Amino acid sequence: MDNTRETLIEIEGLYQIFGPDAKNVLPKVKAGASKEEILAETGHTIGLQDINLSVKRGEIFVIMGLSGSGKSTLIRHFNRLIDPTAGKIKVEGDDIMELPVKELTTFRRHKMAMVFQHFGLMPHRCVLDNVGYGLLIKGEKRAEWKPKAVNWLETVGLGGYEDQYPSQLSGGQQQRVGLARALCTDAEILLMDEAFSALDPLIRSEMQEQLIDLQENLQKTIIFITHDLDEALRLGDRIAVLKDGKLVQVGTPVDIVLKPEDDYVRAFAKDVNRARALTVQTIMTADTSKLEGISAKDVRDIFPADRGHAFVFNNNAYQGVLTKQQLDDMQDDDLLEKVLIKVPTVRRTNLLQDVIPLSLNTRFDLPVVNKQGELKGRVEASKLADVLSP
Amino acid sequence: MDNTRETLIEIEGLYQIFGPDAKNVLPKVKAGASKEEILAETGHTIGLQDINLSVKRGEIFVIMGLSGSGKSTLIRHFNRLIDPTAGKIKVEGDDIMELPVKELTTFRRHKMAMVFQHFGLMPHRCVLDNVGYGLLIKGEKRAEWKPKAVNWLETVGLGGYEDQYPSQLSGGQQQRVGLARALCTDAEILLMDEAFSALDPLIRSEMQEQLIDLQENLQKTIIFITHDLDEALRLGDRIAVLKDGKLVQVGTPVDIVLKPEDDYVRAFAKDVNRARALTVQTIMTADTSKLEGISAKDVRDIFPADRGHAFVFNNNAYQGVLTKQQLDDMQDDDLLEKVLIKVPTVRRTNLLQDVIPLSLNTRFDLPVVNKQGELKGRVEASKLADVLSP
Amino acid sequence: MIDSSWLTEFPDMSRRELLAIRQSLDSAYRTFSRDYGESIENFFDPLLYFLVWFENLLIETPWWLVLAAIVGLVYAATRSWKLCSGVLAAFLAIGYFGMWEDTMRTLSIITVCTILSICIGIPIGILMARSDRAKSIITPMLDIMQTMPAFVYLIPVVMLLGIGRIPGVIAVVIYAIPPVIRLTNLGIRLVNQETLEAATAYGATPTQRLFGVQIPLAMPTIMAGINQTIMMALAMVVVASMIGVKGLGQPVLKSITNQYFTLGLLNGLAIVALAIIFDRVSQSYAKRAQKHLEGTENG
Amino acid sequence: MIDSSWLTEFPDMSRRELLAIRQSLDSAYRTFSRDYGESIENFFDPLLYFLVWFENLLIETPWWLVLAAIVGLVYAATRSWKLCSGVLAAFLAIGYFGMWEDTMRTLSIITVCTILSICIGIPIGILMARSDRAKSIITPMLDIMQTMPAFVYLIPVVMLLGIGRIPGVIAVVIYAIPPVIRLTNLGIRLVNQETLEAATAYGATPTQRLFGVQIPLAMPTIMAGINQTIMMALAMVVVASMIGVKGLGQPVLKSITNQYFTLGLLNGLAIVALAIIFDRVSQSYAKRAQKHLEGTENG
Amino acid sequence: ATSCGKVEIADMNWNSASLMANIDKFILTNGYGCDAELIPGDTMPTSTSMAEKGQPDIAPELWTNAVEALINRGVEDGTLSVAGKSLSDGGEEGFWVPKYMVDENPELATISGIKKYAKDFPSSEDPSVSAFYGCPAGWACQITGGNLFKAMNLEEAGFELIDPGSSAGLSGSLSRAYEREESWFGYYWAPTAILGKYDMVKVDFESGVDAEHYKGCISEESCMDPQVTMFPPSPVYTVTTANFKKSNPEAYQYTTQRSLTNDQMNMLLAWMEDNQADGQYAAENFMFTYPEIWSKWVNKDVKAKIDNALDSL
Ligand SMILES: Nc1ncnc2c1ncn2[C@@H]1O[C@H](COP(=O)(O)OP(=O)(O)OP(=O)(O)O)[C@@H](O)[C@H]1O
Ligand SMILES: Nc1ncnc2c1ncn2[C@@H]1O[C@H](COP(=O)(O)OP(=O)(O)OP(=O)(O)O)[C@@H](O)[C@H]1O
Ligand SMILES: [Mg+2]
Ligand SMILES: [Mg+2]
Repeated sequence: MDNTRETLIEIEGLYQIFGPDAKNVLPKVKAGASKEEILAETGHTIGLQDINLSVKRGEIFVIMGLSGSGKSTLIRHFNRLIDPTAGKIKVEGDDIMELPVKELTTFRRHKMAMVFQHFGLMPHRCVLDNVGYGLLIKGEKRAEWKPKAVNWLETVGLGGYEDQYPSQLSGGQQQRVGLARALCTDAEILLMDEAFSALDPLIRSEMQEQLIDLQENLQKTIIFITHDLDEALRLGDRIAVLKDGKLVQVGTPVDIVLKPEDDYVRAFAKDVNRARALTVQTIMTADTSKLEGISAKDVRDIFPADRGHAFVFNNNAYQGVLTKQQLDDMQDDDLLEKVLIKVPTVRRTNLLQDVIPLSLNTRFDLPVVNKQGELKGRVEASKLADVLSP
Repeated sequence: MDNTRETLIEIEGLYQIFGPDAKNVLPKVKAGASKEEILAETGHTIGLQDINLSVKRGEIFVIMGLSGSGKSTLIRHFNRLIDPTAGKIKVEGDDIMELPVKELTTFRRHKMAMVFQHFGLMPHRCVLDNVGYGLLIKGEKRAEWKPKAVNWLETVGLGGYEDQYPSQLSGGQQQRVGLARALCTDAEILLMDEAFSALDPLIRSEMQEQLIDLQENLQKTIIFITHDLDEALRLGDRIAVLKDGKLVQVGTPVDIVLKPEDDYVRAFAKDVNRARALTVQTIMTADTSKLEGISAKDVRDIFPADRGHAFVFNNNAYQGVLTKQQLDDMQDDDLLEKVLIKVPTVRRTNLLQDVIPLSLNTRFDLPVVNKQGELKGRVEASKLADVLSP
Repeated sequence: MIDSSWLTEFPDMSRRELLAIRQSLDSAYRTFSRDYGESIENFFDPLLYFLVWFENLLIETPWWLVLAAIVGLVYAATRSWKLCSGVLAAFLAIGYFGMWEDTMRTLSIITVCTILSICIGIPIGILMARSDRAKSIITPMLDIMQTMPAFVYLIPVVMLLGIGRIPGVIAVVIYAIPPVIRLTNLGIRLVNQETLEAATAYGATPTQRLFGVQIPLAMPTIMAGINQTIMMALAMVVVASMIGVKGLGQPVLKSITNQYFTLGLLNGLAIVALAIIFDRVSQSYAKRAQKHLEGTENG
Repeated sequence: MIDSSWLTEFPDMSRRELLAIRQSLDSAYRTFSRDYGESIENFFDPLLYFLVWFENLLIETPWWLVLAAIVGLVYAATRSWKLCSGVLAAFLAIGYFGMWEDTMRTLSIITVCTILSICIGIPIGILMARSDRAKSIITPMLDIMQTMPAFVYLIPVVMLLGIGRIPGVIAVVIYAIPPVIRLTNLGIRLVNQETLEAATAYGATPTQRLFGVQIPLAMPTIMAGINQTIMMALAMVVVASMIGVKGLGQPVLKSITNQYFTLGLLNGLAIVALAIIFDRVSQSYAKRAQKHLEGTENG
Repeated sequence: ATSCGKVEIADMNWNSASLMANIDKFILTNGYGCDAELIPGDTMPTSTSMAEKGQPDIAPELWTNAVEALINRGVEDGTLSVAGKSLSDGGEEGFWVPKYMVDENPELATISGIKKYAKDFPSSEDPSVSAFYGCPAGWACQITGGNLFKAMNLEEAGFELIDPGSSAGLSGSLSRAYEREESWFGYYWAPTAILGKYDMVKVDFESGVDAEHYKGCISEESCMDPQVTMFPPSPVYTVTTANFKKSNPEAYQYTTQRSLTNDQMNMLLAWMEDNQADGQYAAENFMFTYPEIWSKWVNKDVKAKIDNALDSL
């Protein structure tokens, strides 16, 4: 991730306590009482406690956590659908708690669009009008937004359903209408609360691509709640993990998987399909020592002493693997290409899942090269085995 | 799967068409008009067409399919929440379309419990009363069912929330209340419509285990809709795949992954984490030729001619791998145990994901043994690589 | 006039025909009422005895005992001291302005009418919500009950039953019952289908669905119906007093004919006070039974 | 009597005090009406002129033209030929029984009253739904409007404005407006919070929320309020005629005092017919605007 | 007299009737040992109920013109009995104008003057016509008043017959005009609180009374050729059920005797008005103040009993 991006949303010391007398329960929470204690003692539920985080412009920020850990509550603070019990929420430096009603409305119209966990569709509007709702609210004419809405409906796979009402749709179809509504507004920031949870794998991965496209091409900032670790790892530039309303860890997908901060996050990341989550980058051994030459004598002196095999390059192009034994068996003038073993190269960005079959098919390390074909390192089967062992 | 199980639910020629004039649209659908055509022409939506399937007692039957393909519609026929446009639904041989109201009620009370996609909780009852609803309906006293309901609430991780109302819960918590309600009834058949979709991975896998326990210990029949292929493969004894209201394939998880009947199912199964979905059984090479002996001479004659290595057993216990070369280098009296390479064994039921690291760590095939330690076959790295290549 | 008069004047029935119809209908009814009045009257006797007994009870019991009983009941129903003190103040004022006895009479008859209306109205509303056929039959009847001027049916009722409490109760109930019926029907019809489906799936019988899901969820709307029924019942107090029901209606009528505005106002206010007390007590009783509505939005 | 009489008799105000209060209030009102009657009357003049003009229009236009216009309007509002033919039949019957002119008079005043009630009532209901403070102030006023016997305020109104259409309209509106206010309030308060939140999240202003979400979703309940308002308005026809409003109420009054049941019944039925027509037309117009309710359960 | 038992007395909602009812209640209770109860009710329902159901027993002040057919049928059928006149010289009906108008323009005291100055009585809803406030809808006087309106050609004179709908509407319009010293011309009757309170002048029809024509034509709805005539006194009777007459001859005897003159009644009404008294208070006051009037209605024994009761009050 690009660390130089500017901060877009900043949250400081955010508390949310549900109940009639939240203000008075706050000190107890600050004093460190647990969620169960507070619930049993006062009947109040802690939604969030002491949340500090910042979201950068253009990133996909994923929020994860147990059911009931406060994800929806947190995301609903970003556009101030609920007011915090305590704390600050700044968007582009402005404290949105202090926006007057009018500006808050403008802010919601232009800056943010939201996909709701329970969809939040309007039962009295047909699908098309639901999708165009955000634009309608801004005062655009139906004729203006209609093509756009139809277009988004088709993108989410609901072409032809324009005139149906939400109650006539299946759960996943309703969710997609909610998705299309959010995408149709052109807002800079997308708040997505389990936006893909009711989708089947095919449509879901299409939608994920769509989202990545949007982020890459239009620099949208996306805050995404999901329970699907694979999805989180696939989409997220950074991932935040919540537990009982507290922020436990914020980090890159790799950090979460490989450097969990506590047992909770470890348990959480345990089940992840690492082969799909991790790239070669994370396990490769940096090593640029290659053999350059055509015949045995060219390389005999530079063959690394501590290795059984090495990668042979010629004119900066990878040729294959040469074992120590082969070299030992060769005459000085024997051409290397006769004996070289064709072990395929991999790239640093390759997912492990693509690399595993390659590694299984050979006894040798896999060479890691960059775009230009320069050797950057190698993938050792044992390291791969390590990272894949649960 | 145990093929001798008796059939519990049987569905024959089921059609469901949504719209005011379903009966008249039916012939068109039977004539083969597509879902889009029907929608555009008549405004009717095809929910299901020509479904024939049977669910056996005690199995977990998973239904998958694109969003809007008719899964929820299908499951709601099992307890006759909607009446089909055409077709028969038999449970234990009785056509439930012909049950009188009273018997239908009894049937619903005792035979089936349902988890709804949109939870279907009662907003006016506290969580505890929601969980106990199924029992309350049967006429049980509150005092009788309360301990049970509390127990199930704790099982789904909601101890302490007894007195809250559904509107005070998060989405996943609501779903768990719905789950507890279904489990609390002791019904023989569980209908679960995306019952885990809003759950985080930790609770979700707990719930999956719970479900498998229930099925194994209490022989419950479970019909489960999910979008999560891994979940389907983990839970399902059989999986049915729907497309546009049609049944495309019904089969075991392995069939679906490895023998998809058409491109649709293939696309569907493409993204599956095969390493987690498949077991050693599916890829092992059956081969019981082992070397039995202590010293080199014991095995020199029986070493398979076409292999580079073989598995050495002693007293029916696996000892390790012996390569052809090692054998060639040894004296007749040399003890095998000195040179044997300790390649670990695997079992037929092991998931591939557990086997991959082992295979990566060795150049040799992995021996597959059964419970008694008898050799059943071996896992070749190349086959593993094959099945893992997308 | 010439024949084309229909262009400007509606070609109506001739006066003679109309008269004939009128006379035969009138005398037919008179014969009917003379023949069957007695037995119909007997049918209502138990209700009459109860009404008389209840009224006497309220009037003859010392006022402070009645007041204590009322406040006690209010507290039992609402658990709200605020409401209790309001009720107490209202009744003290009523007594102070010399309307205690009339108020007790009105209280007794209106209590009966309201309870009757609710007890008959809610089941009918439920029936209406369940069957479209029932709805299409009952709706026009409700329209008639609400808009047919009371006077039109009061005189026949008086011919049948004489003046007094029974025709009064009938008139009040006829007029006051439609809102609770209509709104019960509406409330039940608006209940969320998914919740209802969940109940069905767990094998709830129609009765269990009704009492366990539909009515509780329709409660806010049903309570609006009950509120309107109470209002209508008290609005009929004056009309009832025209056919022999004692109570606050009569001083109102008298004060009007004699232009004693203040007297009318005071008695009118006593009626209003009764209405408000009835309403607030029933509403807050219902609210106590629906705690779930306090929970706010959803996560 | 001895002092402990308060045990059995309510210790009420002495007659003299009461008298003093009554007399001073009465005469205060008299003075007020003398001083301000004129200007208040002038305030209502435009409404009066409109009422007179509208009534004359309906009466003086040839009946078939009026009938055609009514049926046309009904069709425009409901697009239902069934309803149109019902309306036609009802009006033909009304004409045939010689009640055309009275019906036109009642139609004119009730149309105005209903439209006034709805146009004033819905905004007040909205206000009530938005602010708990407003609700707590308005509710008791509605209680008073519904239960204070019409006569109590009618006579002062008559003293202020004379008899005739204006006090009639005031009386009808006062009595008929509460249901639509109450049910608008209830309907809006019952709107699903999630849907509303979605609107907020997309930056809907309070007005957009109101007209885009709250009112459409509250429509079934608001329509129940309108239905009740129509019923109440027509129920007041007879009361209005007691202060000199011409129309179907007068023959009803006449028939009562003369025991012409049939006449009363016919005129009563004409009132009922008007009520049903008003109601069905408004309901079916509203239903046309809420197609979404046709979609049934959820998948 | 202990056998008198339960007696129900109709308590109508105008002052004179209510006063009569309360007087009857007092005397029947204390003088005849009856268990008398007042039953509220309007003229029409009450008389219907008496004729058809024999309940209540006594209507102390019934303006029989209003319900003539009903009473006649009741008497014929043997269910009702006309006991006596409650107002000995009958009710007084007429068309009235406020005194202040006559003071200003004495011509207004006669019908010809009224017609001449019709413009002085503008209708409030349509000032281009003049207003004549008729009798409330449905009352007998609606027919008589209507016929006289026709007979006097008031319509040609520019008057419109306004139906005030109810006595409350009629009196309301009268007080409104009187309080503001505006013009008013309309039907009214006496003795009433209103005419006691407001100084009104009965308009002279300049025709005298033609009782026969009045009965034969003016009071008929089908009167083809109405002629001008002043209202003859309107009969105001005490009506009882036949049952009451049979089972309580003594008490019935009293009801035939009990009667007040218009002057007496006007005086009592004025007192009621001044004190805003209700019927019961006024009746007690009457019993205390005017023993010479009521003692003529009863025999000595009864009078003694009543005096006794008055002493202990
Ligand atoms: N009440 C209804 N009225 C009209 N059409 C309906 C109704 N319910 C469902 N449908 C249609 O039937 C089809 C199947 O819906 P169903 O809810 O069974 O889908 P599903 O497979 O459960 O999808 P999902 O995974 O999104 O929940 C959809 O195309 C939907 O539009
Ligand atoms: N309106 C409310 N009133 C009371 N408690 C609430 C309310 N909304 C949320 N909560 C509580 O706040 C906590 C966090 O809820 P939230 O909806 O944010 O969870 P979540 O992380 O989104 O969970 P899920 O993954 O299940 O959607 C929960 O314990 C819930 O009970
Ligand atoms: Mg959530
Ligand atoms: Mg579904």
